[in-house]
Amino acid sequence: MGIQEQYRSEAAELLSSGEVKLVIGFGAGSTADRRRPLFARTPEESEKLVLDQNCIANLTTYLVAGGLLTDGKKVAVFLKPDGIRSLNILIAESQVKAEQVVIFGFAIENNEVTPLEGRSISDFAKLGEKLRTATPPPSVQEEAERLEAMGSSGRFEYWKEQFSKCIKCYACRQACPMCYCRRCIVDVNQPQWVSTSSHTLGNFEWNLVRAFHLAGRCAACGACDRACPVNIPLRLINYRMGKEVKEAFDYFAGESSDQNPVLASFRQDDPETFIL
Amino acid sequence: MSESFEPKIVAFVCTYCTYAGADLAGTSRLKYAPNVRIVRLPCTGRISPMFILKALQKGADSVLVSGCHPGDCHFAAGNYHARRRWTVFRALLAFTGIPEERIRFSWVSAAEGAKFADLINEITEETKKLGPFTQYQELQKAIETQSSY
Amino acid sequence: MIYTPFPMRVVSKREEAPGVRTLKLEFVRQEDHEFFKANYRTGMFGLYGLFGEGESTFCVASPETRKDAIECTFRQSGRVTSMLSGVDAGDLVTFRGPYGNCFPIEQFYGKNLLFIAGGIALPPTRSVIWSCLDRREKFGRVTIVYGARTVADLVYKHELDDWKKRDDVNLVLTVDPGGETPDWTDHVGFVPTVLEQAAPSPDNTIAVLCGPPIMIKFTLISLQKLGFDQENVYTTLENRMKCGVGKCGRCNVGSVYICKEGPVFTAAEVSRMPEGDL
Amino acid sequence: MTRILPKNKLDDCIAAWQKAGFSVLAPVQRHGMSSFGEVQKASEMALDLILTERTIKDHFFPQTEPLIKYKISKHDIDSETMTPPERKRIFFGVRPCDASGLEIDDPLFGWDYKDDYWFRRRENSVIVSIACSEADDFCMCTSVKLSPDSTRGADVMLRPLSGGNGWQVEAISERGTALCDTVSSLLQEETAQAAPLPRVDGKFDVEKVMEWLADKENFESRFWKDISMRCIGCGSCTFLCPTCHCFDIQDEGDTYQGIRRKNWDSCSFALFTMHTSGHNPRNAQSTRWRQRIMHKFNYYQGKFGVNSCSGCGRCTRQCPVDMGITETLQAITNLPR
Repeated sequence: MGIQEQYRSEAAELLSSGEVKLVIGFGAGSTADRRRPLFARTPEESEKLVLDQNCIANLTTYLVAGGLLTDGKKVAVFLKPDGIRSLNILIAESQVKAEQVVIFGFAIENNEVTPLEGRSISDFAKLGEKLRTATPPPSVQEEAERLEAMGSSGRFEYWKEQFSKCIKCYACRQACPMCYCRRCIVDVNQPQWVSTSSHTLGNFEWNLVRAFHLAGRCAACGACDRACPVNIPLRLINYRMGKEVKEAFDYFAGESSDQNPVLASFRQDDPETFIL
Repeated sequence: MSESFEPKIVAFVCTYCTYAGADLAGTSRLKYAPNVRIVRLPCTGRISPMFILKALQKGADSVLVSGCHPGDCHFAAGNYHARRRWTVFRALLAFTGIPEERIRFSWVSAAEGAKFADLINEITEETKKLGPFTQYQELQKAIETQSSY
Repeated sequence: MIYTPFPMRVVSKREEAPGVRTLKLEFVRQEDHEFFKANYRTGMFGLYGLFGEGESTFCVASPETRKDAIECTFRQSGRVTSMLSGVDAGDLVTFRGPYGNCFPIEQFYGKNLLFIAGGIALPPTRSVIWSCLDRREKFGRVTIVYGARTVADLVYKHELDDWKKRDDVNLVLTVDPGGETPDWTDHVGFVPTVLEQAAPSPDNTIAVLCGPPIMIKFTLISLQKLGFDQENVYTTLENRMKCGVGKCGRCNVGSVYICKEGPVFTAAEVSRMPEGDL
Repeated sequence: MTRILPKNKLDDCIAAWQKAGFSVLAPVQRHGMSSFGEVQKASEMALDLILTERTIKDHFFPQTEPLIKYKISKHDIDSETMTPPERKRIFFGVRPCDASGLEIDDPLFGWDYKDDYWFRRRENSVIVSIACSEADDFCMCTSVKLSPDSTRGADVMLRPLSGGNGWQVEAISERGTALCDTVSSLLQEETAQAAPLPRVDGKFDVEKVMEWLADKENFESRFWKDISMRCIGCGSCTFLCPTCHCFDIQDEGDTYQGIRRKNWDSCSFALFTMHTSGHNPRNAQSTRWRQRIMHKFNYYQGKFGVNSCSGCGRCTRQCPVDMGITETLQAITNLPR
């Protein structure tokens, strides 16, 4: 039995036994290579679940949306390693209770889908350690290094061009599982901290604030980057922030579900080379 | 850079240490560059990165953020939290091309009036060398004209 | 140009109730005033604003029979109304309008009038009330039923006193149970209940109803019980607006643009709107 | 015999138009995104794109636009209304769907109160459409009664020649005729076959959809919840739509001065309709999606006699969760009746 069939039948069992109220997985999309989030509420609906190398979205976004878990019931969700990382972060930030989530873990390597062992987040402790030492995608790393080498005015020009494209649709925020604030700082108008206009200056503000709020909280799933309709390379900023917290504080976001969030904790001997 | 450029420096300081330090500099009749505008806040932990961005947008050429030495925070740990935040925020600014030389961080205690005066002089001198921070100011100017569309 | 407001000078500010204020505004420029005089009809609304804060939509509380100034009453709640609360006589604010439709007051001639208002919704009603009282001879009996949560929350208290003294107006005042003061001599109870007790006759009568959605809902039921036809009940709807001129796309209830086809509707028209969009 | 614009004359055309005082905008691929941008040479144009990621709407209704500049003092307001520049522009290589989008929005911006910010730009622009030679899985113009060579909203229609080395030229409007006249010496009279149009399969039955939407019973249908469950409420479908026109008006500045601006807004956002009291008529994402569909295929039709969709398919193409108008209308078409 392939992994897709195995997970389908397990999902059907969980639903028919009432163990979970909902299975969040993937279904067929509008084209042959697109997959879309699918919500299965009955064993029959779980027959429509699809699992293949095109299932790249991070479905943890739905766990924090619209009070889904407020009734205390369980939900099953299909997660790749980056999804498991985000779930770890959400649990560490007390947004999700570990016992409410059943995980159908899978990994995609060289277009092969392989199952990940375990159904509860505690089963994935080893995965966190493994991910910490994994190398980031070379394309991201190389592009970030190219920018670093540019010098500050070159980088400013680069981001000015990129941010000038931003239309403030906030797809990056909406797609991100970590952007669960009930009222985002850009939606606060007394005072209006972040300009609502999508001119380059306002776009700088928004993109810097977004990146800062995700520093040390990003699971590098790439949802924001994929969601961006104007192709701003948000992955580069996220990568750079991840690198910073790792180098400065030896912190890898989403490594485990009992981490202290990096910007909500400190060590007395944190580095401070830049402070006069 | 022409001699006439007088940089604007905005200093976000905590009230318990650095502000008291600045006060001491004043009462000790220490002379320091008049280019700094001090914004007093309860604690460095209260200094949001938004403040820094807004200061740059509104025409600051350099920003100083200063508070109590580690271990001296009036609220026990505000400056430790701030330190982590600055580390990250500094990296973010640097990566997006906002020159990190323009954002300075320091610890100045209530007893360090002389350090405060020296620091301001030093930042003023260095900012003079850097010249005005035009990148953000140009963006600000751009939004005041009707789009070319 | 389309989104450019008129500058207005604040003549006076009056505290109506906790957090509720009335501003009296006069036009700074003669031509703006002429435009307003030529176009304003009771029921229309405007966008009141302050540069630097934005604009906020509320009705023009003064009637079409008194166009020398604009009165507006609002509760301090968001960014704009908070700042508007802070202005003083002599300050400048802005006004954009008048927009929307109006009460067909000529069609009310010769009829009895029943006004029902709840809380802060007296101002839109008040503008109709004065439009009629200023031409009192054209109408039959006039009954006003007005209720608020507490005595303190009643707005336009001085006018309530005036109306009470008039013998050509029947004023029924009420406050919600628990909202009365020891010296309160009027009714205690919710508007629909008090309305049913007062039992005005539906014969040849037009009802004008303004209030919070929940009050409207129950008052409409009471009016139906009393025998009012939905076509003879008028009400106003309010939604968030930005442009006021049917462009920005947010105020519609179903296919109806409140800013252009409203804010005045008959209960019959409202009943045809999708409830899930109100 | 038809009039032909040979591809190798395009540079001369641009030069002639520029000499006549026009700026020429065309599809370009810049900074990792395709959109309409000003060009000096034909080589800068990306005419092979099926469709630019951004629409030409951006150049008529910009994402952020200053309306009024103000200065405040206690007893004085100094305000200045800002108007868009009167710049003559040619949009070259517009796809028929994008061109129709402009015409669809005209009645809205002209309804009673005329929005000069829109019309000033409209009046100074000439739209030169190029019929499509390729379509993708998301194109759906034929489903909304348009086609890969529909002339709606176009001033000049160009149809690619089968050899690929030029276009048949057809002036549609007076403005288009005038534009063709400025380059008449560059056009040739020839007999040349136009390339076949791409096939765009019908994806839904818009008549059936409109009928279903018009039925009041369906407003509260469970359908809306089910179809929009995965919507994450980002505004990308609305912002990339050639006909979506919703906006916000915001003041931006400090205590003493600033600018009142008109910014794009989206019915997908919860804050769009939220009252200050906290009451929100469209409180759930499903009600917001319903508003979008109803607005495009029912309300707009009722007001202006046209559906507010030109079938470009961007909403589906760019959706992070693979939603879009096509899927919803397909589902409505297939509902049991």
